Amino acid sequence: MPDHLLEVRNLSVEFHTAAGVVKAVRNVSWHVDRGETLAILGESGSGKSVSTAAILDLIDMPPGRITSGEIRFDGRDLLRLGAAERRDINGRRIAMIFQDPLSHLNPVYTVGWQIVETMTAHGQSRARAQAEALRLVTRVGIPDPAAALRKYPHEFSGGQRQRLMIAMALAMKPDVLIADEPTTALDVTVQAEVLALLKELQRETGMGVVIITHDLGVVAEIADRVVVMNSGEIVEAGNTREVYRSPQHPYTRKLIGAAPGKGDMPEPLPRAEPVLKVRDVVKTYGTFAALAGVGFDLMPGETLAVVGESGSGKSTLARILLRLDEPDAGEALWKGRDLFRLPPAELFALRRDLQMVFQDPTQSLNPRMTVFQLISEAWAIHPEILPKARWRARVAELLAQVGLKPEHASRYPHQFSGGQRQRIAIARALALEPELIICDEAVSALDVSVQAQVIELLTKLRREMGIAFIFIAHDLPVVRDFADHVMVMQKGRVVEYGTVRQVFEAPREPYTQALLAAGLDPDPEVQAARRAERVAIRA
Amino acid sequence: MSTAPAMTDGTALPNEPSAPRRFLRMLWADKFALAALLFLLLVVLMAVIGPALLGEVAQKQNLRGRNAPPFEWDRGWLWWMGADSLGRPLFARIIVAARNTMTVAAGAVLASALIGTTLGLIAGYASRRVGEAIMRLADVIMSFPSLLLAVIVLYILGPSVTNVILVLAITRIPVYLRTTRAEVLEIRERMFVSAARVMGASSRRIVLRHILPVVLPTLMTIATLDFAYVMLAESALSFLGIGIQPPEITWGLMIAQGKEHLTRAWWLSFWPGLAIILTTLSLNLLSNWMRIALDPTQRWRLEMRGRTDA
Amino acid sequence: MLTFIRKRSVASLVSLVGLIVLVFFLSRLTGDPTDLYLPIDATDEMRAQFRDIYGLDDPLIVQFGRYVGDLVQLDFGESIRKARPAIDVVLEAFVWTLQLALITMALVTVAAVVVGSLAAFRVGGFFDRVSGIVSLVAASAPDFWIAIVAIVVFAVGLGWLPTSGTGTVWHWILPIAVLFIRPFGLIVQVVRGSMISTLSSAYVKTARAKGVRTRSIIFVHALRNAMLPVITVIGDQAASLLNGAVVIETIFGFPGVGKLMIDSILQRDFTVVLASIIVTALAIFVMNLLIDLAYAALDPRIRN
Amino acid sequence: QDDKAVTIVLNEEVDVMEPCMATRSNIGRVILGNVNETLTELDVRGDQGLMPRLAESWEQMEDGSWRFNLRQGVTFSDGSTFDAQDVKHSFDRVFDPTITCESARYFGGMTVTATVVDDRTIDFVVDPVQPILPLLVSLITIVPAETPVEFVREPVGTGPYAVTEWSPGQQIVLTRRDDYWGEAPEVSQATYVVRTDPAVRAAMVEAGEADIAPTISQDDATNPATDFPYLNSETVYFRLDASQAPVSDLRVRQALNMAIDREAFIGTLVPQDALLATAIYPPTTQGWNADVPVPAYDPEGARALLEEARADGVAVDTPITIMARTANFPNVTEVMEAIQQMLQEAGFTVELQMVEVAEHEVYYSKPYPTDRGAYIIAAMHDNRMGDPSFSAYFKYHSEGRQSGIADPKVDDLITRASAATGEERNQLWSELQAYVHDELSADVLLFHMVGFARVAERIDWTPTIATNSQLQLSEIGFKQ
Ligand SMILES: Nc1ncnc2c1ncn2[C@@H]1O[C@H](COP(=O)(O)OP(=O)(O)OP(=O)(O)O)[C@@H](O)[C@H]1O
Ligand SMILES: Nc1ncnc2c1ncn2[C@@H]1O[C@H](COP(=O)(O)OP(=O)(O)OP(=O)(O)O)[C@@H](O)[C@H]1O
Ligand SMILES: [Mg+2]
Ligand SMILES: [Mg+2]
Repeated sequence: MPDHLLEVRNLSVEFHTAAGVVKAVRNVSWHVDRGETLAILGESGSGKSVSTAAILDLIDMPPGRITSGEIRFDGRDLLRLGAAERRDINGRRIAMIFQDPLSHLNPVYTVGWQIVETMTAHGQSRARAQAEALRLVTRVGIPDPAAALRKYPHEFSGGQRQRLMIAMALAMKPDVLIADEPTTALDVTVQAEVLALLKELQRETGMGVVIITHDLGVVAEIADRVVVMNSGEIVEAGNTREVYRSPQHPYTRKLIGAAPGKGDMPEPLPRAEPVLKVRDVVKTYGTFAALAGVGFDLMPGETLAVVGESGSGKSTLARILLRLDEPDAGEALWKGRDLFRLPPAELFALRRDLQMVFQDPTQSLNPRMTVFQLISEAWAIHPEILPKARWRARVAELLAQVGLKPEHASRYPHQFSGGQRQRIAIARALALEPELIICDEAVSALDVSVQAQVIELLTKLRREMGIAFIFIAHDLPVVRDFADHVMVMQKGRVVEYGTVRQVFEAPREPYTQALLAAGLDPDPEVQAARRAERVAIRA
Repeated sequence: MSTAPAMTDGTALPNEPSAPRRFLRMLWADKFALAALLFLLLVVLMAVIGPALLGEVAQKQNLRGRNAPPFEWDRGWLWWMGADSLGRPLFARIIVAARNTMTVAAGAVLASALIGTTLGLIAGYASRRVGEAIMRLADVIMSFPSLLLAVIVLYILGPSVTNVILVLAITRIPVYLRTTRAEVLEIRERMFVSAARVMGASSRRIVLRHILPVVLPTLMTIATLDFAYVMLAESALSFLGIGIQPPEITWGLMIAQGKEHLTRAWWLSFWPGLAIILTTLSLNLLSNWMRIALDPTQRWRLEMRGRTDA
Repeated sequence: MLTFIRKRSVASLVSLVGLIVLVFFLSRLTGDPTDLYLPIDATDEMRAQFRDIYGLDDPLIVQFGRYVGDLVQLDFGESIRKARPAIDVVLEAFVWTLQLALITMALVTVAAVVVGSLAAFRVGGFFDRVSGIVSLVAASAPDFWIAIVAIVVFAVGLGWLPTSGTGTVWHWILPIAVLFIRPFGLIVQVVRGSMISTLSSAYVKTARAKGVRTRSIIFVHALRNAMLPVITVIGDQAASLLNGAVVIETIFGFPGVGKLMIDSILQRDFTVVLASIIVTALAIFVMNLLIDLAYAALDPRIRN
Repeated sequence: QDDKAVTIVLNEEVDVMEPCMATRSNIGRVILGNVNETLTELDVRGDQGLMPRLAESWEQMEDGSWRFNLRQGVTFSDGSTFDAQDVKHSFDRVFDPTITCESARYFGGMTVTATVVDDRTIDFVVDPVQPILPLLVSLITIVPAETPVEFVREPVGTGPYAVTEWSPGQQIVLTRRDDYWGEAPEVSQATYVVRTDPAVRAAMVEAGEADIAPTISQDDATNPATDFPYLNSETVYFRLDASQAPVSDLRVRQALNMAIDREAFIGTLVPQDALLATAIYPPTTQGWNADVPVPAYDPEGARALLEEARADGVAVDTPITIMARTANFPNVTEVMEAIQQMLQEAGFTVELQMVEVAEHEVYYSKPYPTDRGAYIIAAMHDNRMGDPSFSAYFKYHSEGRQSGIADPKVDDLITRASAATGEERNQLWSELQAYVHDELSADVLLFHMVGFARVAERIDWTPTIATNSQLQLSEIGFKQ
């Protein structure tokens, strides 16, 4: 048998929980060769993250346990190596980009320090490491890289953090890069740049890449082979093109069929009196203007998609509308009342109407509460919504709606996968039956089948209950399917606003045009053709 | 609604056992904590029935048998720890003293922890100005010598058990206050707190349901160790004439009395000292156990152990 | 930061004034020093004369006015017991206390942080169990026990160290060792508890994925995140040391501020009581300020 | 040279080193007789009574005033010569109203006028006439005439030693003077350090860090070769307040005396060498009445007396509070607890309260609190001066600051005895002792206490009754 760069054989992982053993990964085998890209596709919670964590010795054992298998790298079984040897491989030979960038960055150290450490930990001199860090941060497209190195993780936007993680992982030019959803928070232009960067490195160093993603476009763009996972098992594996063309397993078929961006574009609602009028919102951090005068109208039951460059102030806008941050100027009239000037008591009364799904699901769930407690807290705060006797049933119902199981109610957040957590957060927002939900990348960590399901649910709620949405997303196909209006942001400003049709079919701004052009098609052949085109243009 | 995506056996969960059973199982898994709990129950039992049972014997003086050394079994089982400088059996005295000791220690620790934590939560979560004011108050308490406070209380209010508790509680407030506030400052910035605010949770709810549980384990560590501190400090106050007066006894007082004989009759202060150490040790083992048992991300440590032991 | 320090100093000054008022009036409620200072068989004339010299026969408010008037000129008054300016007496003692407190806390911090972190690294492991029991016993053992036993063993028995006193470096070893014990035990526990949670956070995983050494995962990545409650408790322990370590001062004949304060309280030597409270309060205020700055230095999220 | 240096470990901080405060034991132990000398001194080792020191002789004049002839060729450590002017200044300074000198307390109710006759002669006129003035002047330390009136920190005296270092809280060093008028003492240098913990003091001598620890605890005094007991002139007693029922009843006071088994304490909680007290001052005092018996332990008798009083309507069940000072003497709490139990067994209702010195003082000295109720003060009294007058007035005269009784016969006896001299004086004091004790049962006298000193083996020195308050380095010799 030829030796692969990295090979996982028969890997099984279980977790211990109060209720019993969870078999998260079962007899998984795959391999990746030098210069090759393997994509792992699969349902949220199917064991993608756990199986790759095993490679880097990151599973907490206990409660986790690797019950079978081997991981061959460089002719050795990693699972049999000592701690020191694995440490030497980690970061230098095999590097990882984590799914959840905020919690995976140490909050009390500057990002520059954290990137440099990757290199100094493997014996590089500090001076060289610093120069390299600057280069890396520049390459992943962080604005003002020198200053960025001195900032702390919480001062970056979601997409920026993700890029910092990428920079950190690439620091040692590893032989194998494991990227767990590396582009979920990136807008498509940046996503394209990052993917290009990965490819370039791959060409330079012959790096093998294992990319976990649910974005078929990304798969089409860079993967040579795919494996598809479902419930801890590999259900399908093969050449990217073949799998797309002729999927064998029903799950794979469903996945491909669920790819968004194919439906009809909704017709905009008739103009009515807006529920929310936002005008000239300004927010600065120090001298940096995160929002430089943003304004828009939102009608009842309308979905406004906010797309735009990573770091353009989308999350900031959401936080400010909910008064989690104080704006420096501007107004936001909710049914005629200015949210920014409401006294605390009235604000509390309004809270119920405005809900939010945060970009970072892990951090937004209290780690000490069970899923049941997390969701039912809504009713504990607003008892008028639901009598206590019905809580349990309603939690089960909500969980089912977002594609989780009722028995998950007694688990704690850390026992879920990234996508599962995001769904818990959505269920929580729905529990309050609000009038407006701000979704900050609420579906970006979901595999397309679940994503479709959630979008369908949201659409239904919107129809039936007239819930309005501010839908922050970078995934243009989803936006196309779900939104009425689109607002494009760049550098703290609204650069374009219009109906979905206007924006998608006749974008005016160059940035919007670039955004649309950078979108990836799930079909590998289409993508290959575009790639060829790009190369031709450059040449 | 279309069909929910199949969640397969891989992630399916059997029903969990009920909470009390789970805790008992976790307790069983940590034998140290179990022993600690049993010891504490014993101390409480001593405190409840000790004075009624042995109060008489513990006061019976016998100058001929003064400073009788321990482990002379022919004197009778009550004397196995030896006798104090008035010939009273130490064993009986330790049992009888448990009540006063526990009253004072638990009273002072609970009062200071309660007040300190409450103020700390307010200082950390309320407006800047209120927080500042509370912190500066803490500074004042922190730099007010406890002995002076004791003398003042003694003069104004006179000696009593309540006043000992009062003095000790006041002096211990700042630790809890400052620790709580420091933690709150950090925790309030966490995203799940923002999430709760978005849901419209009142400040009280946020503080009590979301912030307090995170701070609590640290406070418990401090509080359990404060037990020892308070038990020893209480004897220093008795020295001033505030609080417990002979012939009433506490472990702290027994230690203080034995101190003069330390080089000749070590057992006089050794046994009550040991009682204090064991009590603190038990409280701490229990609070360490609780820290793990109450933290869902750590709980597996106990649950797993229970399993492998079984 | 400068404005923060400035604002804070003003606030602390207010606390200090409050403290002085509180101590001044409350302490006078505890009796007249005349009877304590003069011998039992002192004559009435002597008593009257004594009260006159020290202004004890004026109404309290007048005495207070006079005190404050002198205080703003940095005159802390005369110690009745020592017949010297109170501030001289206090500063002399405070220098000792400060040294003792600083050295002890520095050692305690280093040792407790190391031991506590290592214990948290393998919860329930051998090191955790042993260090747990040792630190808990340390935190709850009566300190005079340890002090006397240490003298009997190391000074009298083995003759390695002097029993007590202040002359040489050797004289510092036993007092510091005994002082070390209680805060060590307490802080080990706090560090351990705090570290258990931080060691299981996601960024620790990142560090592991980067191939960072275990040592720096514990002491660099996790520790700094765990330090918030730890430095608070360190501050509290340091404050109690700054208030004086009475047992140590008594047993080892260390001329610190703790025993001075107790003697002055018991002897109603109010000027010394006030002067020492002012001095220690200032030290505690400065320390709390440093701690608050340390919070911000440790955790960028609470800087604002 | 160096092996003639000694280290002395004291139990109490030296707050001020002011010569006029030398009657305070913590100060006196360092400077009295070492740095500063007095005109006369009491012989505590032999039985020579009052001996000359800076005065060579003295006599009482016709008018009752006293003339002292001073020693010649004496110099102060600052080089100046000692003469009558210095003596006058020393006395004036003690009585100066701008400072509070403790030595003045012994001259309550007297005015002392010193007149310089010539360089070597000085007269004292005392009003009223004071028969024991030569004894009293043994309390006044002599300082140079140049000494300012306010307290000094560097005492200058005529003694065999001079203060060469004082680091407060750390140590005091006295160095032998070469130009001392008398015989040069053996000890060349003495270092004083303070340790408040008795076990540490004992350990220091044992470890060779100190040569003399004048007070160690009974428990530590285990080595007969180095540890010496000495009667320390302290007497433990219960002061009764006869103005308060039920203690106002004689039978109750007698019962209190009979209910305590004093013997039981000796050798247990109180050192073996302690004596049972029959007066408030030690047996070495002038006019000691050896016939006054120690009250017999008789709980039945006490109970009977109480019943008798009850029958007469005395409220004998009123709870009586014993107030004792914490750390007043070794084992004070235990002794009090034991006595409490003894009294309870005899039918008293007794509570015990241990209080700190300031609160103790509230009840101990007049004016007593008006709402004091029935109480007993446990206290310790020190009279090392060899004359009852230092105790009697304060403790028993109806005007006495700490007196619990008001009895005309007592008042009269005290007034007469204080003015009398010679055998008559002794007679009157004897009579007072018997009357107060046997007839009035004015208080409950317990023990003449014993202290223990630990002395390094190389040192030739034994403690005396004065060791509590004075430790003359010149008395220290070296073995071999
Ligand atoms: N500590 C744990 N305790 C119990 N179960 C766990 C734990 N960690 C993960 N799991 C379970 O293991 C399964 C696999 O999780 P994993 O994170 O690998 O999913 P994933 O495929 O990466 O999903 P996503 O795309 O949503 O990130 C999930 O069902 C999750 O519930
Ligand atoms: N606390 C802060 N301090 C300083 N700068 C901040 C802070 N929070 C956000 N910023 C900056 O504000 C800008 C907008 O951030 P925001 O999180 O709103 O971006 P975003 O549009 O949501 O981006 P993404 O799509 O990457 O999540 C970013 O450039 C970020 O660096
Ligand atoms: Mg995942
Ligand atoms: Mg964002």
